[in-house]
Parts: sequence; structure tokens; C-alpha cells
Amino acid sequence: MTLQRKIFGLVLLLLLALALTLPFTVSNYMLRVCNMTMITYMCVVSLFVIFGMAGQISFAQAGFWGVGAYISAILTVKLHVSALVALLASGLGTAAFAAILGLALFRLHGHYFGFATIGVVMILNGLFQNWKPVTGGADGIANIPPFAIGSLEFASETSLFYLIAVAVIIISIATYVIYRSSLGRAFMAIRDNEIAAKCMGVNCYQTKVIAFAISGLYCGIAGSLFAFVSSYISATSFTFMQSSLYLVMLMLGGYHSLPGPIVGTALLMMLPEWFRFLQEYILLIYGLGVMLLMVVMPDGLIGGGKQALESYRNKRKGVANVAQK
Amino acid sequence: MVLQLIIASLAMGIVYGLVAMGFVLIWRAVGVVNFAQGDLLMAGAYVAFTLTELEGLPMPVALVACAAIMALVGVVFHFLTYWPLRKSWDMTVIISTIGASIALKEIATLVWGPAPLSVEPIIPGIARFASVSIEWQFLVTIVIAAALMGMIFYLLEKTYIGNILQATAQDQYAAELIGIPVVVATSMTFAISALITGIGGMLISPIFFVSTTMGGSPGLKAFAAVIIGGFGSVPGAIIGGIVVGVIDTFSGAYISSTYRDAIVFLCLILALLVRPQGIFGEKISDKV
Amino acid sequence: MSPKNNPVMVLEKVCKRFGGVVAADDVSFELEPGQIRGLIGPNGSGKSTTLNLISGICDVEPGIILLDGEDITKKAIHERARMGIARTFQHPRLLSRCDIKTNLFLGHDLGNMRRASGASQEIDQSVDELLDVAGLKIGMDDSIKTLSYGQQKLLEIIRAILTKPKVFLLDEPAAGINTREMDRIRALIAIAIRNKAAVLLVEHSMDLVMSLCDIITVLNFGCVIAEGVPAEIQGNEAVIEAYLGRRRHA
Amino acid sequence: MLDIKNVHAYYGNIEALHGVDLSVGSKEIVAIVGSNGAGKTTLLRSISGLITKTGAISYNGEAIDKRSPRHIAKAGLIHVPEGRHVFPGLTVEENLAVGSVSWRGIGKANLGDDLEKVFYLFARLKERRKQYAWSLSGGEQQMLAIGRAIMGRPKLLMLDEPSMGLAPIVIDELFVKIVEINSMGVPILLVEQNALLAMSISQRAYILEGGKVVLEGNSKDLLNDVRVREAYLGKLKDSA
Amino acid sequence: MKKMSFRKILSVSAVAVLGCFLSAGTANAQELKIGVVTTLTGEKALTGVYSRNGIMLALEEINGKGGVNGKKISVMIEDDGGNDAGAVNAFNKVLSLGADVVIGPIYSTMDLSMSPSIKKAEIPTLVIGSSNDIAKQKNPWMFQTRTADAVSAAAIANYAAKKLGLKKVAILHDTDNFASGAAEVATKTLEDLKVPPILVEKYNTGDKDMTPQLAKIRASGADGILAWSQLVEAGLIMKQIQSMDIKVPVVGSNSYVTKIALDLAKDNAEGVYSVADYVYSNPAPWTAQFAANYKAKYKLESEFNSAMNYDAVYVIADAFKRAGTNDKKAMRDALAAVKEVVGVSTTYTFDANNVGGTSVAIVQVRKGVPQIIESVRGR
Repeated sequence: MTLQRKIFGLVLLLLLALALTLPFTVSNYMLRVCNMTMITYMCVVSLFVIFGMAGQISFAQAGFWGVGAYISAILTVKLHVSALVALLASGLGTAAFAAILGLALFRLHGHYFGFATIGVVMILNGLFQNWKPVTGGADGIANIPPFAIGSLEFASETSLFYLIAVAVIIISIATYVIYRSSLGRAFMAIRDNEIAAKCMGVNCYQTKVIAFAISGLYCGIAGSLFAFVSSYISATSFTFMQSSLYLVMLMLGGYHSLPGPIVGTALLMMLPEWFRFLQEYILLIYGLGVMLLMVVMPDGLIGGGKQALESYRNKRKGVANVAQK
Repeated sequence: MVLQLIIASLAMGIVYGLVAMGFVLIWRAVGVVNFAQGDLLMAGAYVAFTLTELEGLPMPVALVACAAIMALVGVVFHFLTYWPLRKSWDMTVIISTIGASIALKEIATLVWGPAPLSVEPIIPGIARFASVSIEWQFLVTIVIAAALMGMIFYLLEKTYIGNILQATAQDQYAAELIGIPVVVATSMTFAISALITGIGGMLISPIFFVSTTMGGSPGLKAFAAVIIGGFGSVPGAIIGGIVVGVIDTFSGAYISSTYRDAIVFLCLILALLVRPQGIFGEKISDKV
Repeated sequence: MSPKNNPVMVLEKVCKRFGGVVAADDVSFELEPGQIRGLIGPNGSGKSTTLNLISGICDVEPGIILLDGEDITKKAIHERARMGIARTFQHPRLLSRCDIKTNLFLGHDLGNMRRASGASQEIDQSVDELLDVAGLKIGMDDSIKTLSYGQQKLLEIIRAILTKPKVFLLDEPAAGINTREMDRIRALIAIAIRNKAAVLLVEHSMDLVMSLCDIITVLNFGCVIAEGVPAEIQGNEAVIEAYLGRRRHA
Repeated sequence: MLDIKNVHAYYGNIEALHGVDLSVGSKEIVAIVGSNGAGKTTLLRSISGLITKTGAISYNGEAIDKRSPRHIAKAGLIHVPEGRHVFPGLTVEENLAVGSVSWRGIGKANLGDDLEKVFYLFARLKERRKQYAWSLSGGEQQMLAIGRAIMGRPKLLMLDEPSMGLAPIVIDELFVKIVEINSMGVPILLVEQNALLAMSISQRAYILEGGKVVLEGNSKDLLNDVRVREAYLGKLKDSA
Repeated sequence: MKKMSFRKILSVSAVAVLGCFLSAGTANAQELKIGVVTTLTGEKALTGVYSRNGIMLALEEINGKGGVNGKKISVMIEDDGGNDAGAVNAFNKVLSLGADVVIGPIYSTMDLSMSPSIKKAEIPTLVIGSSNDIAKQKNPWMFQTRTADAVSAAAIANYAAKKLGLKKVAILHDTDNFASGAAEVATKTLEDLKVPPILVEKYNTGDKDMTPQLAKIRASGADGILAWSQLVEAGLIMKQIQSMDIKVPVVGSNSYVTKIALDLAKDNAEGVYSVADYVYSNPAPWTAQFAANYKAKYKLESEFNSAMNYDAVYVIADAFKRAGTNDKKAMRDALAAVKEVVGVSTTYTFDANNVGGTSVAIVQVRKGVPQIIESVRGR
């Protein structure tokens, strides 16, 4: 077991190292795709927290992503706040927004909460699109300055890659720590059995609000980074469809464990790029592929892989047992 | 102006009601929210276009043929999205319907092209009375949709086959034990759901044209209707649809024409918070 | 019977109605530290309801439940849990998609929470020891789904013991398990007793109830119809009738 | 009529029945009694095709152990599940009409005689024929569940805990009706926790414990058997 | 239709692959590679198909005549999926494939989101979006070929107030970038003419039922409607105006006289005025020839997306001819110097802000066909 762990860790480190050298091996275009993939990944992880761990389905994530993006855009363009402060404000602001929303919406249980979040993303999109004095309305907000810490400016795709990678690593580690902490266990207890969770002393309402706030924090950071990467934002990005895609990514990757969001996001962000030559057939294949994958691997790629591994092990165990007898 | 708005909102509302009914039937039968419901509306409109504009069928025939084709689409939809996943978690079916939603739009684009299409109305021309002047199709929509709702309602509530479908929806376990072929019953429910939604699409296509994206907004608004009306209730879906139609049109006229979608969804959230069981609530209290 | 020392929990005329059905009707009893009270009765007699009332899953109406002299009737489920009420369920309610470690840690979390608030200072029972007593030779990273039903029940009991409960409610621990596992349940309950928990045991397996309990309360149609030590209960005509039913007069 | 040989049943990996043999004659009421978790319900569920099992189950000499629940119902083995499971959103009459599906399919049929039979047995249902099933009391729901099964023209009726959660007076009334149904020529397999009650109306009884038949015989004999009592209340401490 | 598009894909990808090979094989082939970012999938896929058609037609013609200075032009087309992030992805994709010049999508928000990347990559890019914000970017590498909304919106307002003599104008517009920008300009123009609009109504892209807006317009007693819309909504609005018996002149944006909108609105379009970059019925020889060629090749009427993209290729060809090299800097300078290049939709001269289109036409639908009434020179 420990050996396996070590090997797993080693492989992970190797992959990470490989990933960090990407800017030297791929084109600018691919790097941009990687950057967008990582930003999307943060949103999918946020969904992993609220849905994968805490079991509360949310379609609000793309809306939160937008809130984060707009906070940063408004702060830097209109109020000339420094980028770092804007990033923090996006994260915390969106977290606070999510928390307040959660306080109201977690009076609803199960599916009903999910339904309400559909309303949330629709309303937010309406505001982004039409609240001209604040969000710039349909014009969006242009000329967002590049991210900078002091005089260190992150303008090139490569520097942005490392900036986002740092955020991704921090968020991944934070999520792993939460996953292994009592808070994470409280989330999962709520997901698996709310009554049992309560009987184990978990304040479900409060805990759900915390999970929602954390997911808001992640989305806020992702949104802020998106604003800096694209330097122009408009309402068209932050839609219900985008939220559904996060859900698809999480479910296809596997919602049980942290590698799920990684695999799911990478797959669904990269494949369309690799299969660009299919042109107008790509979305059809995408849609059918999603349906097919769900049938073949209802637990997602990671879940399905694990199951295959487990059944293989069981088979081996079974053989060993028979041999012993 | 008010009368004009009332008629327009009724026509929209009743179409939302049809789609909402489609949602509810599938929800009750298999406990899943079908994210591709709006795309079934789109499919209905394209089928109607093919039947009337390309094949030149007379309207009444086209209506029946469209219903039949959409029922078939519903059965296929059932066997592709729900049946293979019936044993697993409902989320997987939801994801599958999201996939189906993407695929349906693209199929429509590939078959009929990306350009929007127009369809001849069932009764052409404009109806004028008092201060109102409105396309006849609005009134036709109200009449046919209401008749269709009545028929479906009668089928479900008053006939033996309807009872079988309802029984399967309410308790699949018991249905299986007394010998109801559950596959047939669930696929029939999907067929009816697709049929009424598709006819909704056919009815509005002369008013709003046929395009691959036409299902998106009605789909979401019908979903709001389902929740406002009461999740799982057929009369709730109808009333909810009309309520949403009225909110939509009147908020557009009197509050803000750009925030009307947002207002509808604000109502959805408020409805959930104030009365999560909706106007009609669940007829079946708690299944203990 | 043991002399009344200091009851940790008191139920005073606790009632519950579901619609027109009376599920609990003036149920009163006390739980004492280190003592096991059996709660028996035929199906639908209100045993599980009583557990639900104590743990807060159902609202009491009317009646009073005291824990350490404090009225907890209006407290939320998680507050009661934090005050030291632990329970298991008829069908184990584990975190079905998590590994074993996570499930056990959930118990620890509550124990830690209570220790931090000074509510619990019992000796630490190591997980290994408990697992050993339960005869669970399992990998901590295994998924819950790999466990048999009986193992799941044992694990749920261990999880509850890890919270260092003052009041420990067991709902049919022996249902659906084999005799070897039954012995292990006994051993686990013994550990809880050693930790001065007051145990309330709802059980159909009379072997277990009769051999384990200090005192037994019998419910029928929500009412307490008998209370006494096991030997008394076994001979009680009302109890026998409640269980085996009356013969039909042909 | 019904013959069960060496049936093992599983829930996932867990074996719930460990080789059960059982038979029901053509006019009998056979009782299966035992405490909670003894495997009574599992046995019924394996007969009606709801769970995976090994072993042989035959009905009138025809093997039915590979058939789906629907086909078993079609063959006339109708299972009234524990907890009644009436269709709450349908009226009493609609529930009964749907009950005829096993022989009727979706065609038209004259249900007059069948309804008459049910209403003769359970007059209360006739009074409430237009009411929704959810609005019925527990006893009435149980009657409806049995009535619905009778609409399926059963050749063997399997009742799972019909007395559960009912007041004694209602139980008495219900069991009179069960005997009456049997006297109409329908063999009945009765699963009951209320052992004395079940044995007092049945000809034969099986006592299940831990997924095995521990006792079987004439109900009359078993009624006075001390081992029955032990199966429920446990062995006395001193005799253990 | 299905077969056709598949063949097209094959040919496009073949060209693209060939392009890659050539660029790899002969570094200094001096061939010009145009990267195209357009919408082929998703909700806005309609425009991309037209754009691609226009580009492929222009390419065929130019290469058919032996290319520019004997050098061929090739294109690679990438899908932007109809959203901002996708546009940047597609832009980077064509860059990575070695594009020398890029043609951007018609949607202004996508062009705006590409702007920083364009500046960074220092690659001359012709965008088709018409928003006034594009010029405000002051991006030396981004060229707005199409006549800006400022010109066309002012033209609409002027025509309505001066020629049609409207006094109480109601404005109805989409809330998207192009329409709301144009509506602002129009409002300003009308105010300057002392006939401020009596009502401004908006709707969101994709809204179908305009009854509330039109009911208010009717109740306001407006004597004319100015409208800015996308294709489908243009058709819808023309139809709904008629069905609500609003009998006032309508002056719409370019979309109102596209073949698509006219097909949708049918008789309801009769008499509608519009400002247009391009109409297929334009009798000018160059335009008529394009319209005929397009129709012959694709079996459908051309519309402004095709025309704008067709022109864009010719504008690039013109610059390439003068630059004589595919060097990006040289191409940029050559593009900036584009002067009086006559296209099918307008005449192009890039000004200091890199805005190229110089004129629009006022058109009226007569007997179902848009007829040019007058041409408005913007500058």
C-alpha cells in the first residue's frame, strides 16, 4: 500500500513537473488553451466542493465565475485598484456573495436548491448583460490591465500560465486538505446521508453555506484570472450552459475524488481543440459522446477506472482465496 | 394594450404549459429533470416545417403526423437517455439529457441548416377586435394547446391506459409486481412528453420561426413554470405556464423589457423560498 | 434492579403523533450511565420513533426530554449529538461513497468537538482496539461498499463509540447479522458501558436483549406496557400477547 | 402447486436465504413466520422475480425462477408487498382497474364481476371508490392492496405482512377476509410476524430464522410448540 | 446540403494541411496565409457559414487568376464556438498554424476580446464587427473593415428625420454590443436634429415575443420606428409590427434587408427602410457579379456576412500586392495604406483609427426586393 502510495506520488510529481515545462514545449495557442483549461478547472473544482463533496447540485457556478470576473474588471478599470487586491477582492467578494445566497437558498433541500441556482445564474446573466452603469452592459468591460504584482507584470501567455498554475496548485491543495479535514468529512456526510450527518453533530445548514462560500471563493478567483487573461469580458461567457458544462465535466471525470475534475476538465476542454478538424460536427460528437460515456461509465472516468481496478483486484483476490483453499 | 398583452401572454403561457407538462410527466415517471425538453420543442418545430413546407401536407394531417413523429422521437429519446441508465443515479440521466440537448441542436443544424426557417400559420392573417390586433396563430395556439392539454389530462386521469402510466410513475415497484410492463409504460410517458412539447413547437413556429436555438428560452421558462406551479403536478404545470407567460409579458411591458427573464427567474426563487411545493403542491403527500 | 443513582437522561411523558396515528403515547423512562435499557415491542410499536424523538429526528409533541438535567426537547439534531447523544440506525447510515477511514474519522470529529468544548473527557479508545474487538480486519482505504451488512453495522457502532457518547442509542444492531457478529456487538456495547455511556437498545433478537439488558421497557401501540428485568418480561402475559399476537377466535 | 427447492438469494454479495425448501398446495393457506430479518420478505421477493437467486422455483410444474416479475404476475402469482404500495395518486377504483393489467394487458375488458367480487369482500372500498388512495386509512389501504391483487385473478396470492401497523380490530377483520378469499379457491402464501394469528388461519406453517427454515408443519401442532416462542422471545436465560 | 458541407470541410482541411506542409517545407515561399476566425458551431453558427462561403469564393477567384503577383493565397478557418474565449482560442490556433493575416468574426464582443492578443502577436487582423468600440481600442494591428455603426446609425437617424420627416421616432434595439452602441449614436443624432426619440425600447438577443415593446410603441403614438437587430429578430420584428397593425415607417439596421430576414418576414417586410452595407440586389456591376457568382456556387442568396468577408480577402489581396511580401509589419503598413479599394459592399479606405468602410446605402424593400435609394458617404 505505502509503496503504491509512493509510486502514485512520484507519478504525480513527474506529471506536475512535465506540466510546468509546458510553456517550453507547446505553442502559444496551446498554452492559451491550457490557461483556459486551468481556469475552467478551478470552476469545476468549485463544483466538486459543493456538489461532489457536499452533494448540493449548483448551476450557479458560471454566475459566480462572472461575479469574480466583473469584480476584478470593475476594480482595475474603473477604480484603478491594483491587480493583486482585485484578485483577492474577487475571491472574497464572490465567497461572501455565495454565502449570503446560501443563507437564503439552503432553506431549500435536495433538488430544490439546484433549481433555485438555475434562477441565480439566469438572473446574474441578466444583470451582466443589462446593468450598464456597472457591468458595461452588452459592451462588456475592455482594456483590463494585465495582472501585476508591484512592477512584475504577467502579460505573456507563459507568465500567465505560471500565475494560473500557482492558483490551480493552491486551490488543489486546499481542496485536498479540506477533503481530508473534518470539514470535508462533514461535507461528505451531508452528501451521503443528511440525517446521519446531523446525528454525528454536523450542523448541516451552516456547513452547506460554508461549502457554497468556498465554491464561490474558487469561482471568484477563477473569474478574476479570466478577466486578466482575456483583458476583455462580456456577459456572453457566464451562462447557464457554461454551468451545465462544468457539471458535465465533473460527472464525466468523476465526482468522487479530486482527480475527477482534473481528468474531466482536461478531456472536455482539450478534445474539442484536438478535434477542430471536425468543424461543425464537433458539437454533435461532443453531445453523443457525453451520452455514451455516461452509459459506459456512470461514475465518471476516475470512478469507472477505480471500479475496473477494484474488480480486477477482487478477481485476483478471489483466485488467491481459491488457491488457498 | 392590456388586452393585447393578455392574449399574447396566454399564448406564450400555454406553450410554456405544454413544455412544463412534458417536464412533469418525465419527472413523475422516472424522477429526472429532462434538460433537453426545450430541444424537443425545437425538434417539433423542425418536424412541422418538414411536413408543411417541404412535404406540403395539409395542416390537420401535418398536426397528427407531427404528433406521431414526436411520439416516436420520445420513445427513441427514452431508450437513448434514460433506459440504459435507469439503474444508476439520477444525475447520470441528467448529464445524458444535457448531452442529448447539445446533440439535438447539432442534428437540426446539420439536417436543416443553420438558417432560421419560416412556417405558414394554420390560419393566416390578423385578428382585429376592439383595440387588439394579433395574428390568428396566437389564438389558434391557445385553442389547440388547450385542447391538447385537455386530451392528455383526460388520457392520464380518466382512462385505463393513463392510470397504468400514472401507476408506474407513482410506484414502479408495485407496478412491476402487478404485471405492468414498466418499459412500455415509461417509454410511452416519454412519448407523450415529447409529443406535447413538440406540438408546442409546431404551434409557435409560425409566430416565432424555426431555429435551432428556439428551444432554449421556452425550455428554461417552462422549467420555471414547473416550479412555480408545483413540482410533479400536471395542473400545476399548466397554471405555472400561464403564470410565467403573464409575468414574462407584463414585466416586459411595465417593469423592464430587458430584465424580463431575470424577473421570471427571480419569481422562481421567490416561489421556491415561499412555497417550495408550488401552487398545487404535491398531491401525493409524503411517500412513506 | 440497580438502585437509582443519577439518570443521565430522562423522558417525561413523551408523545408523538403522525397524522391520526399515535406513535408514542406518554412514554417515560430514565437512562443511567453504565446501564443498558432494552426497548422492545412488535413492529410498529413505536420503538424507532422513540429513538428518533431522543435524537431529535422527530419533534416531541408534547413531552420533555432531559439530558443531564437540561431540557433538550427543542434542540436541533446536531446540537443533541454534540451534547453526547450518539445513535446507530436500523439500516446502517454510513457515508456510502467514502472509505472506511473517513467514516471513522467522522466519529472522531464529533468526539474532538465535544472534548474541545469540555463536554467529554473519557479515556481515548483507540480505533485499532475497537476494530480488533469488532473483528474487522479491513483496509482503512477500502470503500464502504466492500463491507458486508454485518460489518457495516459493526462499523457504525464503532463510529458512534468514537464520539464518546453519554447516551448511546442502538436501533436493531442484530438485525440481519450472524451469530459471530452478534458476539462482537456485545463486546462493543460492553466497551461503551465501560465508558459510562447509558445505552438504549432497540432490538428484536431476544437472545441479545435478554442476555444483555439490565432493564427492559416494552412498547405496544406507542404505550409502555411493561418494564422490568429480563426474567420478568419473559413471563409477562401482556408481552407475550403483544409479540405472538392473539389467537383468532374461530 | 408452488414448489421451491434449495433457494439461495442474494442482496449484492450478501446471502439472505440459505437454501429454503417450501411448497404450497392448491387450496392451502401457508404461513411463513419468523422474526425481523429472518428472510421472509426475501423469500417472497425471490418468488416474484425481484431478486437474484439460485435454486428451483416451479409453479404447476413449470419453472418460473428465470422469469421477470411481470411474467410471474401474468402467470397468476400475485404478490402484495409489505407496506401495501397502493398507487397513492389514483382513486380506489383506478387502483383496482390497474390491478387487472396482468391478464388484461391494455385492451378493453369488462371488470364488472371482478369489481363486484372485491367490493363484496371489502365493502368499505365500495364506499370509497372515488377517493384517492393516499387519503385512505392504513387498514383500507391494505384492503385496497389485496383487492388490487384479486383484480389480477390470482392463482396464488402472496401476502407480505398484511397486519403491519394496523389496529387489532382491523387485523381481525382483515384476516377473516383472507380466509374468505382462500375459500373462493385462491391458495395463499402468508408472511406474518404475528405468528399466532398467522398460524390460526393457516393449514401449514414454516418458521424462518436467519434465512433458513427451522421448523415446519401443521399450524395446529406448531401453535403449541414451545420452539415457536423461543424463535421470537429467545431462549430463557437459565435454559441457554 | 449535408454532402456539400462535408466536401467543403474536406477541401478546407486539405488546404489547411497543405498550407502547413508548404510552410514547413519552404520557409520563404512568400505565399500569403489568411487565418479566419469565425463561428461554425453553437447558437451563432449561421454567420460563420456565410462568412466562410464569402471567403472561399474570393479565394477561388484570386487564385484562379494566378494569385497576387503570382503568389497564391490560402486560408485556414477555425471555429470560435460563438463565444469570447473561443474566439481567442481560435485566433491563437490560426497563429500557431502560421497565419500571416487574420480575418476576425462579425461579432464585436469577440473582436474586442481578441484585441489584446492581436496587439501582443503583432499580426494584422481585419475584424468584421461594426461596433464603435473597436476603433476606440486604438490597436494598430486591428483593422475594422466594415463601416462603423457610428456612420450607419447616423445615416438612419438622418434619413428618418430629414427625408422621411419623422417627428416622433421610437427606437427599438437589441441589448447587444452593436445594437446598443448604434442606438446611442442614433439618439444623439436625433437630439441634434431637435427631434429626440419619444421612446427607446430594448430586448435581449434571442427574445421572441416583442409584444410588450411594440404595444408600448404603439401606445406612444410614434410616427416611425428605428430598429437595430440581429437576423432572426429583424424578421420577427417586421412581422410583429405588421400583425399589431402599427402602420408607421420602419427604418432598420443592416439585418432588416438580408435575404434571411426577408424570407422570414415575407410580405411584412414590404416598405421597410434599412441602412445596408450590402444588398444582393445592388445593380453595381462588381456587386451584381459577386451576387451572381455566389448564388451559382452556393445555391443561395448572398448576404452581408459573405460580402464583408469576401471584401476582406480582396482588401488583404490589395495590401499584399503592394507589400509584395507576407511580412507582418509590411502587411500592416500596406493595409493601413489601403485607399479607395472598391468592394462589393463599400469602398475601403483605412483612416487613422484603422476603420475601413466608408459608406452605407439606404435601402427600401419594394416587392420583396431591397432597392437602393441613396448612398451615404460617411467620411
